Amino acid sequence: MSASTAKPLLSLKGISKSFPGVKALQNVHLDLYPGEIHALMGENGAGKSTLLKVMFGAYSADEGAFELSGEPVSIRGPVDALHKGISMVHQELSLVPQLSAIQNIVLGWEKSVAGFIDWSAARREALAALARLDFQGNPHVPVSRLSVGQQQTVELARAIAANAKIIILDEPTASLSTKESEKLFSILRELRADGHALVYVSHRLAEVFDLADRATVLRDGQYVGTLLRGPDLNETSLVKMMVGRSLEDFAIQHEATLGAVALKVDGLARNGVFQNVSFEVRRGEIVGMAGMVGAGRTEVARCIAGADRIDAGSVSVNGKALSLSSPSDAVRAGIAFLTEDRKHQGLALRMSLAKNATLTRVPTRMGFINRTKQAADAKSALASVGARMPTTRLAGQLSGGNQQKVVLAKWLLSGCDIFIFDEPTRGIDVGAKAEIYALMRDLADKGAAILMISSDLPEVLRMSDRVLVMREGTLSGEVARAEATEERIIAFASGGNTWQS
Amino acid sequence: DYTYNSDKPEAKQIVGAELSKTLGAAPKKEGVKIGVVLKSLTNQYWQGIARGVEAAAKDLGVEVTIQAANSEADPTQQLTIAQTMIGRNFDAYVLSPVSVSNLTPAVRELQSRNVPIANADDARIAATVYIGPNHELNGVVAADYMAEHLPDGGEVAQIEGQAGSSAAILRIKGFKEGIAKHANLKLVASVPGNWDGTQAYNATQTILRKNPDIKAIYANNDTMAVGVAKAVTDMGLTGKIIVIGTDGIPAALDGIKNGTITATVTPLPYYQGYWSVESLVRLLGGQQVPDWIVAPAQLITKDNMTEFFDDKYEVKEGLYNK
Amino acid sequence: MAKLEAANASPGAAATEKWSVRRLFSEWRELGIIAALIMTVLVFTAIDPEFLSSYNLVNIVLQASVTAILAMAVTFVIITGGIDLSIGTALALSAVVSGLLMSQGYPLPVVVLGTLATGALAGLFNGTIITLSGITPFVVTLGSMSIFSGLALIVSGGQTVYGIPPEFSDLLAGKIGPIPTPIVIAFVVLVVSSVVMRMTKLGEYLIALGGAREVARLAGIKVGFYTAIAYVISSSLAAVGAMVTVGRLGAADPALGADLLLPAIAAAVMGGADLNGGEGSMLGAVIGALLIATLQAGLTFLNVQAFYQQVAIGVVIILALLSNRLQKA
Amino acid sequence: MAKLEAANASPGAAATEKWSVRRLFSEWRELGIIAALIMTVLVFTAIDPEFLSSYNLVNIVLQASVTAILAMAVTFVIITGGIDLSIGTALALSAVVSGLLMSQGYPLPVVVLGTLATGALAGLFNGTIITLSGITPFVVTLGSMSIFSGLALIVSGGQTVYGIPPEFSDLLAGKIGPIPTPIVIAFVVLVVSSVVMRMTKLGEYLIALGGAREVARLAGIKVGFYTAIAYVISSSLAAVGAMVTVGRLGAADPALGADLLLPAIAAAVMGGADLNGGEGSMLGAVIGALLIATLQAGLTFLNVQAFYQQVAIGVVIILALLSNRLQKA
Ligand SMILES: Nc1ncnc2c1ncn2[C@@H]1O[C@H](COP(=O)(O)OP(=O)(O)OP(=O)(O)O)[C@@H](O)[C@H]1O
Ligand SMILES: Nc1ncnc2c1ncn2[C@@H]1O[C@H](COP(=O)(O)OP(=O)(O)OP(=O)(O)O)[C@@H](O)[C@H]1O
Ligand SMILES: [Mg+2]
Ligand SMILES: [Mg+2]
Repeated sequence: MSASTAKPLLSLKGISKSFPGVKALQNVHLDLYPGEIHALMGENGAGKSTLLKVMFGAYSADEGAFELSGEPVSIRGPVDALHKGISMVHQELSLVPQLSAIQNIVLGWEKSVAGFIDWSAARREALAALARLDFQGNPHVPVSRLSVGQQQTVELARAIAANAKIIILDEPTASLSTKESEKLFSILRELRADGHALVYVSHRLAEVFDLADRATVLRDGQYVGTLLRGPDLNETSLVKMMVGRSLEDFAIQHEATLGAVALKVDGLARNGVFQNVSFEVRRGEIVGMAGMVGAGRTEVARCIAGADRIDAGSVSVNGKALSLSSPSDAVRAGIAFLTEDRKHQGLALRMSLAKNATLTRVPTRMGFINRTKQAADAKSALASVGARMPTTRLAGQLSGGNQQKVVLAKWLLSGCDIFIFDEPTRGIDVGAKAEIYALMRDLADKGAAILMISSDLPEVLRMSDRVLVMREGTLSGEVARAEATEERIIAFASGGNTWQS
Repeated sequence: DYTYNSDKPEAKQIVGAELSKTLGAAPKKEGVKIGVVLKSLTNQYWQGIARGVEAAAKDLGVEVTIQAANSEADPTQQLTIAQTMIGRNFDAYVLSPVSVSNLTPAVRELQSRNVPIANADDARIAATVYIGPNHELNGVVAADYMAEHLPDGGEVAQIEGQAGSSAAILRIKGFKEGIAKHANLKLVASVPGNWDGTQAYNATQTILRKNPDIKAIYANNDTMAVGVAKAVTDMGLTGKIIVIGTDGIPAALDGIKNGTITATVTPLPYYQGYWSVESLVRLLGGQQVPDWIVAPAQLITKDNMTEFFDDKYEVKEGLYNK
Repeated sequence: MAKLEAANASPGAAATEKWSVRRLFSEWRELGIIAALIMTVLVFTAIDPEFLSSYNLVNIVLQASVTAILAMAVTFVIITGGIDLSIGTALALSAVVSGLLMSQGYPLPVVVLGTLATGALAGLFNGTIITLSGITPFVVTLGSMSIFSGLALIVSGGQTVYGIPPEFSDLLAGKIGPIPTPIVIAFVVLVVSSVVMRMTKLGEYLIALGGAREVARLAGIKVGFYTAIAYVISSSLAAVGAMVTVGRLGAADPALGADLLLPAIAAAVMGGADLNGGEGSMLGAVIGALLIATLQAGLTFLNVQAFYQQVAIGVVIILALLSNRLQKA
Repeated sequence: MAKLEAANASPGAAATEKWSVRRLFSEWRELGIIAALIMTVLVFTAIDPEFLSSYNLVNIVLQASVTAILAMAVTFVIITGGIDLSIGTALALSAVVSGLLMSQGYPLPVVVLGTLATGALAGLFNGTIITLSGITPFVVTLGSMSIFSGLALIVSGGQTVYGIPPEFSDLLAGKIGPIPTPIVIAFVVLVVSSVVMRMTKLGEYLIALGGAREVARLAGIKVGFYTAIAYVISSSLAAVGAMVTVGRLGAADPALGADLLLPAIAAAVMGGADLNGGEGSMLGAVIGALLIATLQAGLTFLNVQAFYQQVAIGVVIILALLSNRLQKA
């Protein structure tokens, strides 16, 4: 199946696409061969999603041509794309929350007689696709009741069920952990074996080396180059092409200087989600929390941050037990919670950076907001996280990486010194990742206590001084930095062995 | 100088028909402009007044401009309209306020400008002259008619107009007092209909279930009477129950003609409109006009309908040979 | 048991499970409102047993029929995440048109078509502006509410249209067998609407674009088109309500209907329609309408003053929604 | 130029630039509606120059004053992503209370406090239920709309309250210098509201929780508390409107205000309030109110009949929002 010999299934020639103020794509080429997994790489805002949406007909290109197995074609919209055998798994979860898995899978191409949906056919096709991905959840309840991981599976099922030759996946693993990712990869390999052509976007380099036959890199909407699987498809070259410079990889040979216990969680429980979770975080250390999606990590974090009701157990800061009735209690106690969902829980997208950054601490003079100080505070905070853009920009206009930096700036200004990061680098490119890692480490060295929830194992290993592992709502293990390896963590996460520290 | 005492209890009354007899012919006043602000034109009753206004304008050679609010539930808009009309500087104004108070600023303005105001029908305000029925009388007349036609008494009911509206308040009061006069009549239900046909229809069905012996129903206006009549008909009680409305709108007169409605009490809006303009012209002509020109509450039945209305249910002109 | 089911209720979701009559109408989301209805009836009966006399119940259902139709109408729109403030005056407009057609002695088919066409056009007006301009439905229909009411008055010259030939009244307000026609009509609307929502692409797409507009768009659904359809359906149902009303009153008052808007919306929401879109129950809307009618009838039955009726109705609307909440949680 | 600025206007954005009076009131979001207003005035004047008479203009502003106050009231709520359908009847309730207090000869401070307290309580009722129950504001205020109107009728016994001592009328409806008091009051409300929205934490938080509720909550803002505050403010402003009205009319009519709800909402939205929350302009709301008053006055002035006025007003509401849209894009 050496891709180069076959002739391209789909080729994009000289694609350009602009949005008001942004040239998202300029003269981009892409050839897609049957039976290959083609990685599309690039920094946040490089234009990956835009290119994919053009392929899928969700956006129409300003310039450029399509050839489908040699034939020049035009893709007039998503339905047209589906009919031409192109399906897509979008970057943002794109399911209708109120509809069941089955309904979501067939949405838009239901078989119907005189407008009446043929439900038995729908069930057949959808359940087949779900079975193939051995989906565990209930296919009849609204997908809003499924876990993030399950929702992701439903999306993939939707792409497969349409039995398209070309399947586009935009960061499918962003909200998956290693275990689910592995499952996904094996499915993708099967599809490749069946001669499907897959386009695959991810910010996790490891996956790309693991999976991709070829990798095409975009930078600032322009085609940089394509690397074939082999020696020259390696981290340094890829990063160089993406970022335009080489990043000093910091394998942090760093010894945390541990201070007093800042955060102590004791027998914490939330009915139906997690039970009896106990751990402490000391000043100066970064405690990683690994686990599969749905293990309950976010819920633990939300309870500590006062966002959800606690059913049992206690949270104490600097030895003092907190009574958490709302997030404001946690914030007052110095707990900062950087959520996994930046767009809906991290930033007010229609407000300026200044207002976002100072939201927890609006500077006032005699009861009135001191706009000058507000702008100044925001500016310095943004500078300290290496984000240099005008404080009057709207948060919604930033790329994923910069948005995360603004969230961080907000919490730096809040005066909190206990930080909970949930998926701190989800959907963030290598360049921005490096900066955020440095910031986290710097915070810890300045005496902050950090709990880092992450589904990205390399990240966990790289950053953590200590790793907690959750499984099905319980703390299944704790691994010290020294003996932390992927294998051990996965073992705890998936129930290979259990051991309480 | 004009007085503004028409709403005082001691207001001097005169029956509309008497105007010409007592004051002689109305003076011709060329080029007189009169502004007319009515409650609304969404009801034949108000359109009747408008017709009277226009007829008088034609007869007396004056110019009238008629405006009205969207509905009887738009007091604020009516004020805007009145204020704007004042901006047009008419020589005199006919006002039919939605409520007793919603036009106060406009009335004050006119008083300060010493412009004569005719207050037609319904809500009474401090005007130069009030042309309208005694609303309580509407209720009383209805009650008396029931007493007359129910010699051996019985249960009666009332469907009330919009809570708080002055016409409703007065008609309800009048009817209750009227019934009270007759020992053998018993008011067993007096329920809200909000001037609305459908609500009156529903209310009627409900109270007739509760009190099957009801012999007569008085609706505060004809729109509701039409609903009452329909309910009575649907329950197969046509003719067995006396249905009386108020206003004399075509829909009701049609009902009277085909027997679904027994009677309606009307002050003949056409003449209220007519007399409003006439009295303003007389005032502008320097005549003294009594404070209250009473529009007689006529009880219209199948028998006397043709005396008052033509076959298109328009009030006949020149009834009170002016 | 029911509680458990209720916990995973959802508009369309269950459609994919094996088919059942219950599922066609309900997914238990309506339990709260049904409870509220039963409670209300019990209270009134406790105060005056007469209230439960068989006729009175029929009577109440009869009174609820038009509100129920409007409630279902607005439910179609609410499911798409919109709102239609103009159904009330759309009803008035259609009523006047139908009244004129009837009184001028046109045959039934013409009357029906003419009235429905009027409603459909009104809806098309809303739908087109909303989809083309992208202005919030709330405001567009706020504007058209005023426009339609103006048109109704202009068309009728502000006069109540009377002289409806009795055959129409008999047909539209008479009885089919033992059951009053308006009830039959409302029931037919309920069945058809439920079928549309549960078993057709249209229904599926309305839920989809109400629940996640962008997702629906990416799934290749013509969101603009289907949004417009929802408003056309809603106004057309208002036209159906118009014919029933005209039939019942034997006259068409241009001021009709305006006062039905808020009860209809209240009924729809009490019945489980989610103003954020994606959820709504036709059966619930009907029961909501029944609840309001029961209240009005009951309070009138007990000769309660208008003032207190208003307070009572307001309180019950809020309580009904609370019971929905509690049942969901 | 303005066009350019308009393009990158946004609630937050401008406020962090250097401070200026313009910025206190406006971020150009109001350009569309201002244009609409000017156009309207020009059209009317072109048809009849008389329209521009000072009496007429004062009269229009005077008429707009109460609607403007209500429009600002509801803007506070809309900014939080809610809606308040009860301001109209909250005005009626406060009006009746204030009327009774005045007529029973209480001193001004008592009257003012009593009236504001009534409004505040009404708002607290809405705010508490909405935050505690999590029911959509639309429905809660739909219920309380009916409740307040019932209470107003009960408190007043359904009768208009008379015997307002003239000193109150003179005070509330008289003139301050050359300017009618209601206009002055509306202007003061405008300045204070704008200051609150632009220069205080409260305003900042209202925008935040309207634009991104969960974000605000996780940032430690007491969203429940601030939501409730918004409804308290809104009803309290309704109470201010009530006092102005009572003063002007020299009587308190329990049916007052209900007819002001829709114009007020229309004004707020035409003025740039986003029903999804996070955006709203006090100046815009006021101009919206002026536009509506101008229309009513102008159409009356040109002797257009009520029926056609309704159509015209509906059309203009939609056009005004279109011009907003175009200006944003
Ligand atoms: N709908 C849109 N309107 C305006 N600009 C857009 C839109 N979608 C994307 N852009 C801009 O186009 C550029 C490319 O965006 P795109 O989402 O394709 O980047 P990406 O490579 O997918 O980034 P990420 O890795 O964060 O997903 C960015 O500058 C983005 O701001
Ligand atoms: N969007 C969601 N809707 C409904 N339930 C969810 C959702 N996300 C998670 N859950 C459920 O909540 C529980 C914990 O999920 P949570 O997101 O906390 O897992 P996690 O360990 O944080 O994984 P991740 O943070 O990687 O998504 C699981 O039972 C999961 O099924
Ligand atoms: Mg992307
Ligand atoms: Mg999580």
